[in-house]
Amino acid sequence: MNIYSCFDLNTADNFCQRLIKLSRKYADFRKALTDTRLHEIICLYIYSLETFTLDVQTLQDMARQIRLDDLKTVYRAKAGHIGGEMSAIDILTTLYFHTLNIDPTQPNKPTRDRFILSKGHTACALYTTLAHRGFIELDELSTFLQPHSRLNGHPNRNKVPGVETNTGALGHGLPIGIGMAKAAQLSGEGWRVFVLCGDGELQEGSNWEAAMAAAHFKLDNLTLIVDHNRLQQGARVHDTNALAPIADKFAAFGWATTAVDGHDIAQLREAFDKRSATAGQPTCIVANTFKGQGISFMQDKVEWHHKVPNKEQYEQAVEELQAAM
Amino acid sequence: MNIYSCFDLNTADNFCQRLIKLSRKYADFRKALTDTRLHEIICLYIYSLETFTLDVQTLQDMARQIRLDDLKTVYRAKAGHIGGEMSAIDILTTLYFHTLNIDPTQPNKPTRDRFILSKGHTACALYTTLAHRGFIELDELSTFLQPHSRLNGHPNRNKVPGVETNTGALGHGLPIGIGMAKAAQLSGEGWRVFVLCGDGELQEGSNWEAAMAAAHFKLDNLTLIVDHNRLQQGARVHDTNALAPIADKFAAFGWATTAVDGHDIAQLREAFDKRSATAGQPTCIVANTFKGQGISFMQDKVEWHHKVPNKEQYEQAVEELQAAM
Amino acid sequence: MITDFDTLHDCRDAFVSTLENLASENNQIVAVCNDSVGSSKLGGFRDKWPERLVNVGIAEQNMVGVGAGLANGGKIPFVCAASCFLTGRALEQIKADVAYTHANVKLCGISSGMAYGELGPTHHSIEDFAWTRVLPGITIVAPADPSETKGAVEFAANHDGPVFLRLSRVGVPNIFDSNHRFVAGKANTIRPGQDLTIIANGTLTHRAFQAAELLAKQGIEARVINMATLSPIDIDTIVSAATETGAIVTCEEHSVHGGLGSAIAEVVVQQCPVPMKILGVPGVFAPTGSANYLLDEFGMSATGISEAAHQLFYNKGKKRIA
Amino acid sequence: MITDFDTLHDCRDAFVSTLENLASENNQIVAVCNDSVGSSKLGGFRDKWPERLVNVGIAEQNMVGVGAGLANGGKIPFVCAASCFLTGRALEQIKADVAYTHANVKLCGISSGMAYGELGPTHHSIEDFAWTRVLPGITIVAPADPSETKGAVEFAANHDGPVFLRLSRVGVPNIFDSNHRFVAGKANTIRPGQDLTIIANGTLTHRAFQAAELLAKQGIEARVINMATLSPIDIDTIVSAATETGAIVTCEEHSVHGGLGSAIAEVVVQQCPVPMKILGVPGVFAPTGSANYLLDEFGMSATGISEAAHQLFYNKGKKRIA
Ligand SMILES: Cc1ncc(C[n+]2csc(CCOP(=O)(O)OP(=O)(O)O)c2C)c(N)n1
Ligand SMILES: Cc1ncc(C[n+]2csc(CCOP(=O)(O)OP(=O)(O)O)c2C)c(N)n1
Ligand SMILES: [Mg+2]
Ligand SMILES: [Mg+2]
Repeated sequence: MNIYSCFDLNTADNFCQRLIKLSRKYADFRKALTDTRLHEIICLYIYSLETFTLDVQTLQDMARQIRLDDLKTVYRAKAGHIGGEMSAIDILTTLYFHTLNIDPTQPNKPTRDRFILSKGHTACALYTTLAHRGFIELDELSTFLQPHSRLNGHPNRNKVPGVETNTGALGHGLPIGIGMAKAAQLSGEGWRVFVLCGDGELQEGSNWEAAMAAAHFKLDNLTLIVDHNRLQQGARVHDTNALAPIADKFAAFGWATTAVDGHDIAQLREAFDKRSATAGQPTCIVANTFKGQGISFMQDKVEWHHKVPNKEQYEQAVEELQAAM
Repeated sequence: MNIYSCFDLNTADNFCQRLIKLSRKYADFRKALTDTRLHEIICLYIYSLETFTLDVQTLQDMARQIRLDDLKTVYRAKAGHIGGEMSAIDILTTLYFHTLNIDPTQPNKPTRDRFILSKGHTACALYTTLAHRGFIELDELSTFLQPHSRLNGHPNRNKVPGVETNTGALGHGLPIGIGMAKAAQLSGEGWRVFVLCGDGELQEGSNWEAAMAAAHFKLDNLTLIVDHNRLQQGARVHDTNALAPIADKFAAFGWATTAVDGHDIAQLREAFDKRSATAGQPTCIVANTFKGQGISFMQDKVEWHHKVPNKEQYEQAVEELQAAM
Repeated sequence: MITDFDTLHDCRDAFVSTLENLASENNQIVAVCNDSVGSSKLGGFRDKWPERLVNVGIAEQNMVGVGAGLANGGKIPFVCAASCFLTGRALEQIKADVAYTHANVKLCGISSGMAYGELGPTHHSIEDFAWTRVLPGITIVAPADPSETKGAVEFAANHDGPVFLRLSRVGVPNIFDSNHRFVAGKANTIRPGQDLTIIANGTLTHRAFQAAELLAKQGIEARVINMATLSPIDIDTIVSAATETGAIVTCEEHSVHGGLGSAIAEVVVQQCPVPMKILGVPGVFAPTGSANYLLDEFGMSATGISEAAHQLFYNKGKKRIA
Repeated sequence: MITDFDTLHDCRDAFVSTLENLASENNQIVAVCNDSVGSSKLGGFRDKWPERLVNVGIAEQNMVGVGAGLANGGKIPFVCAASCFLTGRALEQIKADVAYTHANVKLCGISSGMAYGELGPTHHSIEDFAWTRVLPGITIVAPADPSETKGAVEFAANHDGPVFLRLSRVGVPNIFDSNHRFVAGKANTIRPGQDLTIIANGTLTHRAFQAAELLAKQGIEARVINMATLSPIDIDTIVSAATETGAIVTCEEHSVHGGLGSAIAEVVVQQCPVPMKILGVPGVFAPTGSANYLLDEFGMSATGISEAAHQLFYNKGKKRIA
C-alpha cells in the first residue's frame, strides 16, 4: 500500500498541519477520523508524520499536552515518577513526532528506528507519548498501574506496542542499543538507535562498558541522550557521586558529544537530525533539563522524583500547564 | 615485641642489605637462618624490610628471582598465566619489597597497607612474591594447582596469608580497594591501598563505577596500578575494545594520573612512594609493560597469555633469566 | 500467637531503629547504599552519622565490592538496596567478594518479593532466595515481623560472616512479642498441629497462620512453622514436621522454583518423603498489581493457602497426587 | 547405550561445528563473546565471518545487553562466555533483557560446572542451574555428549525465545548415536531398570550409566535417565520413574542446592513422594583440583554413585532415611 504515489505530498503536508493545529490533540483527531471511517486519511496522516516536519510550535503544543496527560495519569494512579517524566517529555515529543522513523500501524517493522527508554521509571511519559502518537489508545492511560493493566510501572515490550525492550533496572538501555545499532550495521540497514538515560543512571558501570564498545564498533547510527536534570532519586547527582562534566567522560571514551537545552525543541530537533556529529563515532547529546519542568513547584526539586501531587497541587499544576498552551 | 628499641637501625640496615646481596634469595636465606635457629635475626630482617629501603639493584635481582621461580612453578604445574605474570612481577616486587607497610608475621595487622591483585589469574606471581617475602614457604610453591593445595589458580584469602581478597573474576579489585581506602578514611588511619589490574580488565564496567566513587570520596590513599601490556586473553586490547589512552579516561573521572615504565623499578618506586599525585585525588599509575617480559620469545605475544613452555622453551627461558642475574 | 491482624507494620522501621541502636554502640557499623537512602529508610542514620553512610550512587557492583573492602578494613557494613538490584546486579560480587572471601558483610535486601508491586518484574525480587541459597556460607534470614526483624539485625551485627537479610516493606502484623529471642538456623513453631504443616517466612507467615485458623474451623489442625532462616536450613524441624504431620505446605513471596519450598523439598525427599505443596509465584513474571493483590492472585490468600492445605491433607499417604 | 568409555570428546567441538553449519545457512546467526574466542572455540567462526563475531571485550553485562539488542534487530545471537561470568556477572541482564523481554538470545555457558578445575571457585559455575532455572521462559539444556550438543544447538537456533545451553569442556564418551533426535523438554531413558532411577545430565550422564552397570553386577537394575532439559522439566518422565522404580538418585556437576536434584525434588514431593538422594557439590566452595578429580571426591565417581544408589535402594519405602 504505497499511499504516497496517489497523493500530492504538498497537499498532504498542509492538510495534516492544519488538522493538527485545529485539534492539537493527535489522538482525538485520530479518533474523530475513525468515527467517520476516513481510514485512508488516517493512514495518510500517519505516513505523513514520517515524511513531513511538524513546526516547532506544534511540537511544543504536543509536549504540553503530553505533560498534562502524564500529570493526570500520575494523579489518577497515585504513583509515578513525575519529576523525571517532566524533564524527559520535550525529548520524547521531539523523537516521536519529529525524528523517529516509526509507524504505529507496524510497530515491529524491521527497518524502523529504535528508541529505548533506559530510564524506565518514567514509563508514564512514554505511554502518554505512545498514545498521542497512535501506538495505543489515549483512553488506556486510565488503566496505568491498575491490576493486570498493560501499563505497568516500567515498560513491557511484550504488552505495549512501540516499546522495544523491557526496562526498569537502570543501566540496561545503552548495551541493548549497541546491539540494535550493530544489527543495522551488520544488515547494511539505515535505521537509527536512540537511547534516553538519566544522569544518575550513568553511575552504572554497564553504561561505560557499552560506551567503550560503541566507539570501538564505530556506531554512528547510535545516539545517547542524557536527561541531565542533575538530580537522582535521593539527592543531587553532584552530592551523590559526581558525574559532571558528562560530555568530557564520553569524549574520553571516544564519542562525539554535544550539549543542548533539553527543553528547547528547536535545538533538540536539530541535534537529533544529525546522524552523527562526527562520522564513525556514536553521539552523546547532553540535554540540560530540569526535573519537574513546566510545573513551578516541582521544578528542580528532588522530592518530586516520585511524589504524587495532592488535590491542590494537582489543580495548580493543571492550571500552569494549560496557561502555557 | 618491639624489636627496634633493642637494635641499632643502621647496623640492621647494612646487615640485611649484605645478607640479601649474599644470598639473593630471601627465602633461602630465611630458611638457612631458621636452620641455625637464629630467630631474632629473622624477625629483625623482616621488620627491617618495613623500615629500610632496598637499593634498586637488590630489587631487580629479587624480581629476576621471582620470575625464575614463577617460571619453574608454571612449568612444573603445567598451567598458569605466564605472560601476565612476567608483566606484573616488577610491580609486585617493588610493592612487596619496597612500598607496602606489611609484616609477614602479622598478615592481618589492622593498620597494614592493603594490596589487591585484581588480575587474579596471575596468582602464581603473587604466591612467588609472597613466598620470597616470607608469608609462605618457598617450598610450598611446588604444590601450586595440586589437589587440595592452598595455592589455587586464583588467590584465596582464607587459605593464603597475605592475600586480602579472593580474586579471579576480573573487575572486582577496585571496588574492594575503595572500601578498604574508605575504611582507613573513616577510622582516621593512614594505611594505603594498592590495586593492580590488567588493561583488558578495564573493559569491565565495575571499574568505572568504582573510579567515579573513588574520586567522589577523595580517596588519596588509593592507588590503582594498570598493568598496561596492551594484550588481553585473545588479542591486543586495541583490537578488542580500545581503551587507550587510559590515563585520559581516569583523568576525565577525576583521578590524578601518571605513566611509568612498568619494568623500571626506580620509576615504580618513586611513583608508589607518593601518597597521591594530587591531594584529595586517587591516583592511577599506568605502568607500561610487556606481557612475557624477560623471556624473549614470550615477550608481547598474545599466545603466552596462558601457554605453558615445553622443555626446550623452559630451558631457554631459565637461561635467559639467569643470564640477566 | 497473632492477636491483632489489623495493625500492620513496615519492618523497615524495626530494621533501621535496631541498626541505629547498634550503630550508636559500635562505631564500626556503617551503612552502604545505592542512592537508596529513602527506600532503605536510612535518613535517620545519615543525620546521626553522615560520614558513616557510604552512598556509592546507582552502582550495585561497586556497592557490594565497597562493602567487602570496608569489612576487610574492620568495619561492619550493612549494604542496603532494593533486593532485586542488590542480588541481581551484584551477584558475582556477592559470590566472590562476600561468600567466597567470607567477608563480614551484611547484605540487606529491601523491598524483596513483590513489595514494589506495580513497578513490575524488574523490581520484583522473587529470585533472591534461589540466587543466594546456592552460595556457601551466607546466612539467609527473612524475618516475619518487627520483633524478628530486630533479632535478625542484632544477629547479623554480631555474627562474624556474610548475612543476607531479606526484608519487605509490605505491612505485617506482630507475630512475636517484643522479647522474642531470634536464633539463626532455628525455625519457630508458631501454632501446634498434627494434621499437616504449613511452613512460611517473611510476609507469608501471618497468612499461613490465618490459613491454619480457617483449617481449624474445618477440623484440620495445621502446625505452622515460621522458617525465617533459609540457609542453613533447620533440618530437624522439617523432619519432625514431616514425620509427625505427614504433609507440608510451603508459602513464600518468591518463585516456586529454587526458594523456601525447594529447600524444604530437598530435605524432605532425602530424609522423610511426604507429600508437599509449594505455593509461590508459579514460574511467571507477575502482571501489574500490588504485592498483596498478587499474593492473593497466586493462591496465597489465607483462603487460598487453606484450600491448598485441605487438598494436600486428603492426599496424605497417596503415592500419586493428582 | 555407551559402548566406548575411553574415547572422550570435548563437546565444544560439536557446539562450534554445528554453529558454523547453521551460520553458513542462516546469515542472521551471529556470535557474541567477551574476549573468549579461544575458550569458546570461536576461531573458526571468526575466520569465516569476521564481522559476525561481535567481541565486546571483557564486559559481560554489555555482552548480554548487546545480545538482546541484536535479537531486537533480527539477528539470532549466540552469546558465548565462560558460564560462571555469563550467568554471575550478567544475571540482571539475563533476567530483564533476555527472559522478561523474551528476546531471542541463545546464552551459551562454556566450561560450566567445575571444568575450570584448578582455577577455583571464581571460575566454577556450579550455581548456574539455580540462577537461571528461577527465571521464566528460558529453556535450559545441559547436553551430555556431542550428538546431543548438536541437537541442542540446532534446537536453540530454531526456537524463538531465550535458551541457555550449559556446555562443558570436560571429555565425555559418545552416548547417543549420530542420528539421535534431540527434543527439548523430553528426557531420555538411556538404560531400562525397575529397582531405582538415576537421573543426570551433562558430564554426569556417562558416570550415571557406568554406576548402573556396577549396580547390575550387584543385582540392582537401575533405570538411567538423561535429563538434558532442566527447564521446562519433563514431569511425566520423573513421575513414571518415581512411581515405577520407587527411588531416585540425581547427579549433577552443580551445587546440591537449587539445581537438577532440586528441580526433580520439587516435582517428586508434589506429585509422587519417594526417597531421593541428590548428588552434587555439597554446599562448599570446591578445593583445588580438576573437574574429574573433584567429581570423584564429591562422591560422583561411578562407584560413588553406585554406592549412594545402593544405600537408597535399601531405604526404599522407609519413612525416615538415616
Ligand atoms: C539498577 C537500579 N538501581 C536502582 C534503581 C532505583 N532507582 C529508580 S530511579 C532512580 C534514580 C534515577 O536517577 P536519574 O537516572 O538521574 O533519573 P531521573 O533524574 O531522570 O529520574 C533510582 C536510583 C533502579 N531502578 N535500577
Ligand atoms: C569477569 C571475567 N571475565 C573473563 C575472564 C577471563 N579472563 C581471564 S584473564 C583475561 C584477560 C585479561 O587481560 P588483562 O586484564 O589485560 O590481563 P593481562 O594482560 O595482564 O593478563 C580474561 C578475559 C575473567 N577472569 N573474569
Ligand atoms: Mg537525573
Ligand atoms: Mg593486558
